[in-house]
Amino acid sequence: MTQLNINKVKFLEKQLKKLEPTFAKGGKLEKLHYVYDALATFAFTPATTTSRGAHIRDGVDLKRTMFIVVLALIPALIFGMFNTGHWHFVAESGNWNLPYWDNVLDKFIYGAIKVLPMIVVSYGVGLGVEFIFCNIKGHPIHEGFLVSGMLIPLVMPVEVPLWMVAVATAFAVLIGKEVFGGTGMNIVNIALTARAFLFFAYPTKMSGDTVWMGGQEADGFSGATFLGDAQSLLSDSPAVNGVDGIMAKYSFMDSFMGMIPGSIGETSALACLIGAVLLIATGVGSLRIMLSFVIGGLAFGALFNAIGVNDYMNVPAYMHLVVGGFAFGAVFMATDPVTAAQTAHGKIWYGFFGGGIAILIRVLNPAYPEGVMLSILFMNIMAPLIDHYVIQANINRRLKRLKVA
Amino acid sequence: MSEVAEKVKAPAEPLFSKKNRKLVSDPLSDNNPITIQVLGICSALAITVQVEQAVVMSAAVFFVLALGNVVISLLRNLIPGRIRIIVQLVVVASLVIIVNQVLMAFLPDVSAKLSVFVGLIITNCIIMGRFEAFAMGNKPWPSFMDAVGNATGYAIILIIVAVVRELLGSGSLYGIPILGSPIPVEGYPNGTGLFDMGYMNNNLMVLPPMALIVVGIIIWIQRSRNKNLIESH
Amino acid sequence: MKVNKDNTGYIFLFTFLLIGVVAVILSILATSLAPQISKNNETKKQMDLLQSIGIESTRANAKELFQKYIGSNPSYVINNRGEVVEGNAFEIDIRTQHRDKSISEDAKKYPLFIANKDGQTLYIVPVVGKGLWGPIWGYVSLKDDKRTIYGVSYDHLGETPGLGAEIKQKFFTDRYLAETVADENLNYMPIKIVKDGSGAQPQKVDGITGGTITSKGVEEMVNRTMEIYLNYLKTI
Amino acid sequence: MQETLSIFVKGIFSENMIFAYFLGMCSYLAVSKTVKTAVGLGAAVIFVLGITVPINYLLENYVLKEGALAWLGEGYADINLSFLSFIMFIAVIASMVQLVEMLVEKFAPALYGALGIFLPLIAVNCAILGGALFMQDRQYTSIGDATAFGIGSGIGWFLAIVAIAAIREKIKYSHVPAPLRGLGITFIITGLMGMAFMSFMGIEY
Repeated sequence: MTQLNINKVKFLEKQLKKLEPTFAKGGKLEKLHYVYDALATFAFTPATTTSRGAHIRDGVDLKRTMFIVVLALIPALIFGMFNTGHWHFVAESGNWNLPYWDNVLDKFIYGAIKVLPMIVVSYGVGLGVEFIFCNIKGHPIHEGFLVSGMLIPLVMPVEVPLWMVAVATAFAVLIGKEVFGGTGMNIVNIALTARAFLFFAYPTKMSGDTVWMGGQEADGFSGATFLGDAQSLLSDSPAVNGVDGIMAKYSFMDSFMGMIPGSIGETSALACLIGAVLLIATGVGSLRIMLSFVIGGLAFGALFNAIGVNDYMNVPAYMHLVVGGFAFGAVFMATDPVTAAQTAHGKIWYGFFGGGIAILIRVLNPAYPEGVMLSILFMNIMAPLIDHYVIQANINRRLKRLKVA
Repeated sequence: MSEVAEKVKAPAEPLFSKKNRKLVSDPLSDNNPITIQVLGICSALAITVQVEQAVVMSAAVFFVLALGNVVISLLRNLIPGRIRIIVQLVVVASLVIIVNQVLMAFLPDVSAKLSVFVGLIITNCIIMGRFEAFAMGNKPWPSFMDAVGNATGYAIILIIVAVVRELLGSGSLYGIPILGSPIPVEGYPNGTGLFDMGYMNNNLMVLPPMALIVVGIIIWIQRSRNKNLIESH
Repeated sequence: MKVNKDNTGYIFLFTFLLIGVVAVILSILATSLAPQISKNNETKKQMDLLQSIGIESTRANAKELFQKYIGSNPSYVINNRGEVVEGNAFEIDIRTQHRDKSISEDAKKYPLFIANKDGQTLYIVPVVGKGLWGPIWGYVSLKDDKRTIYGVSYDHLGETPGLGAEIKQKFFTDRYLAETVADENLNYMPIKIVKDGSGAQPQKVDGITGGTITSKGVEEMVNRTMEIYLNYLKTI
Repeated sequence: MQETLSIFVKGIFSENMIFAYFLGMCSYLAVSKTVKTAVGLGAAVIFVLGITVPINYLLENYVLKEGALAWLGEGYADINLSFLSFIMFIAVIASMVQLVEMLVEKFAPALYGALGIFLPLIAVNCAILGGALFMQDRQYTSIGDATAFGIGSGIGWFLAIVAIAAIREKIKYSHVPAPLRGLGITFIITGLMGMAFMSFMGIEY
C-alpha cells in the first residue's frame, strides 16, 4: 500500500479539510456531502473509526481492492489501445498481414484517441448516475464503480458509438446495481449487464464484421474476429476455408498475444494472464474460480472435439481459451467477488459451468458468436442457488456426523 | 320481521354514489390489479410490444370481466358453493371463446399477433379473483362498476408499458412512425428522422426481459409517490 | 322459496342447465362466425400471393384483385418429381406439408399458381423453411421465361424484430428481383446469400446484417423449392 | 428422436415459460420467497404439465381438431370443434388436478405432504393452460413430442422459480430502495434473469 502514500500531499489534505465544514451538516453544500466524502476518502484514509459491532481487522479495504483490480487491468488496456490502432491501419491499407510491430507509436496514439473517450464517458455517466442516486437516497458513495467503469469500455468493440456506451452504462448502474442498494448488493456483474444490454439492444453495433476495426474505410474488407469467422463454419458457405483456414488466419501464438481483432481489452490472453497473477498474488481474485473456469472451458471444448458433428466443433479446445473474451472473462468477470458463488465448493461449480456454457453457446448457438459474457451472466443468476445447495449439503453432512457420534 | 327490514333499508343508492365511484377509482392506482394486487401479469406482459395489441387485449379483458362479473353476480344466489370454482371457470372460458371467435372474424391480423394470449385470459387471475372476491357477494351494478375499475387499472398499466416499448423499440406508436423510419431509402442509408442522426431502435425493448424491468420501474415510481404501498419485505 | 344449494340433485340440475345454455350460445356463435373466419384466412393467402407479383392489396379489395390476376388462371399441384397430381392448389397448406413427418417425400404436394399481369404469364411458387426461432414462408414469382424472379413476399412467425424479421421488408425482398434460379436451359442454379456486400453480382443476394441465420433460412428454402419446381417448369 | 429431445431442451431454456412468455407469473411471484416452497411448487408444475399436455394432445387430435372425429365414421369427418378447445382444456386441467390430488393423497402421502398445498394453486396457473395452448398452436406431430414439451417446460418453470427464490433469499440483506421492496425488485430480477436465459435462445439442438 506504500504507493498510495505518494498521494498524501499535505497541501491537498489541507484544502480538503478547509472545505469540510461547507459539506458538513448545516453547511452550504450539505446536499453534496456524499460527493465530498467519496473524493476525500479516495485520496486519504478516513480519520473516523468504527465504534460498535464485530469487525474483522484487515489491512485491505474496498478502495484498495478496487485499486488493485484497476491496476491489473492496465496491461490489457495498454495493449488494447495499441491493438486497436494496428487493426485500424490494417483496415485502411486493406492488407491483413500488415507488419505488427511497425509504427508502434502511431498505432498506440490512434488507439488512445479512440479508447480514451469511451473511458471518460463510462466513468462520467456511471459516477454521475451514482452521485445523483446517492444524494437522493442519502447513502454514501461506494468505490465499486471504479472497476466497472474501466471494465465497460474494455469489453466493447471499438466502433460502438459513444452515446450507446452512455446509455448502457446508465442502464447497468441503475438497474444492475442501484436498485439492489449499491455496491456489494448487486446480483449480476455491472460491466456484463452493460455489455449484454448493448448486445441485445443494438446487435448490429456489437457483432458482425464492421465494428472491430477503428474507422474502417477499405470497401468490402471483412474485419471479422476469430469467432465471427468460426461462426460461418456453421453455415455451408464458410468465409474462410474450414477449420484449417481459420487456424492459418489466426495462429495460436497471435491469439495468445492478442494480435487479432476483437473487443478493446479482451484480445490478449497474455495481458489477462499478467492481470491474473497480480490478482492472485494480492488475494483479490479467486484462483479457484479462474482455474475451474478454464478447466470447464477445456472440458466442454474437448467434448465437442470428440463429438465433432459440425466444423465448428472441431476447433481445438485450447484455441477457445485464447480467442474472444474467454481469458478476460475468466480473470476479471467471473471472479467478481460480489456476484460469484460465495462458498468454496460453490466456486468450483460456478467456474466450471461458467467456462463450459461459454463454449457451448459459442459452438451451438449460431445467433450469438461470443458466449463468455452470456455464460457468466447466466452463472451470476445461478450462483445463489449453487450456494444454497452447497450450504444445505454442509448442514446435512454435519447433521449426519452428529447422529453417528 | 320483514316490516322492520323494510324500514331500516337505506334509501336506494344513486347509480354513481361515492361508494360506487370508489369501486372504479381505487383499482386505477392505489389498488391496481397489476402493480399492487399482483394479478393478471401472465398474459399482460407478452403482448405489450405494440400499443395496438395492448389496446385490443385490454378491451378483451374489459369485456370478459364486465360481462362475467355481472353474470356471476346475477347467478350468485343460485350457484352451488361446492362447484363454484368450476362454474366460474366455465363462465370465463365461454366468454373468452366468444372474444376469440369475434377477434378471429373481425380483427384477424391482431388476433394472429395475440396468438395464444387471448386464450390465456381464462387464467388471468384478475378475472377469477374479482369473481370470487366481489361478484359472488355483491349486486350486479356494483359488480359492473368493480369490473370497470379493475379492467381500466389493468389497461392503464398495459398501455403505459406498451407505449414505452413501442416507442423505444420500434420508434412508432400505434404503428405510426414517431421517431422516423429505420428503413434505408435513397440518400438516407440509415433511415430517416432521428435514425439519420445515428439513433437506433433498442431491440431489447421488443424482447421479453425489458417488459418486466419496465413494470418494475413503474412500480418503483408509483410506490415512491405513495409510501403506504411499500412492502416490508 | 329456499333451495338447498348443496343438494346433489340441485348441483346436477344446475350443471346441466349451465352446460346447456353455454353449449347453445357457443354453437350458434361458432357456426355463424365460421364462414367469416375461413374467409379471413383465404383473404390473407390471397394477399400474400398478390404481394409476390408486386400488387399491394387490402383485405377489402384482395378478392377482386386476386380474381383479376390469379384466380382466372389454372393452378396445378405437382409432386417432387415434377409430375402433375390431383388436388386443389389453393387448399394445400404448405407449412403442414413441410413439417408433417408422416407424409413421405414422394407424397408431398407442391402447389403452383399462374398469374397474368400486364399480358405476361407469371409462375408463383410457395416456399417454406426454417428461420432462427420458427418457420418462415413466402411466395416467389417467376417471369414467363420461368427462371427470372419477378417478385417475392416472405413472412415469419417469430424472427427477431430488427434483424431476422426484416425479411418481410421491401428493402430485402427487392434484393431478389431479377435474380435467376436457372440457366437458359432451365437447369437449376442456386442463389447464394452473401454477407460481404457483393450482392449486386448475379446469383448473389446481400443478407441481413445480424440476421445471418434467418437469411440462410431464406436461401435454403428458396433454393430447395426451386430445384423441385424446375422439374415441372422444364416440361411445359 | 432428435426432434423430441430438441423440443424438450427448448422447453427448459429458450422457450422458457417464465422468461420468454411470462406464464405462471402470479404464483411465481407469490411463492418464491424461500427455496423450499419454490421447489415444492415447481415440482408440482412439472408433474401436472407432464400429465395434462399429453391428455390435451389426445383431446385435440381425436376430438376437437377439424376432421379429428373421422375415426367415428365418414359422417363425422367434417366436424370442427376447435372453438371448444379453451373450455375443454381448462376442464381437463381442473379435473386432472383434482384427480391427481386425490390419488397422491391416497397412494403417496409423503408426496402429498410436499405437493399437496400447491396442487389447488395450479389449476389457475397460466403455465398449465399455456402449455396446452402452445401444444395446440405448434401442432406437435406425436404424443411423445407433446409429452416432452410438457415435461421440458415444467422443468424450465421449476428452474426459474427455484433460481429466483435463491436470489430473493440472498437479497434479503441488500438495501433495496423501499418502494422497490418485494414486488418491484422481483420484477427487475426476473428481467435480468430473462436476459441471462436469452443466451440459450437460438441454439440448434
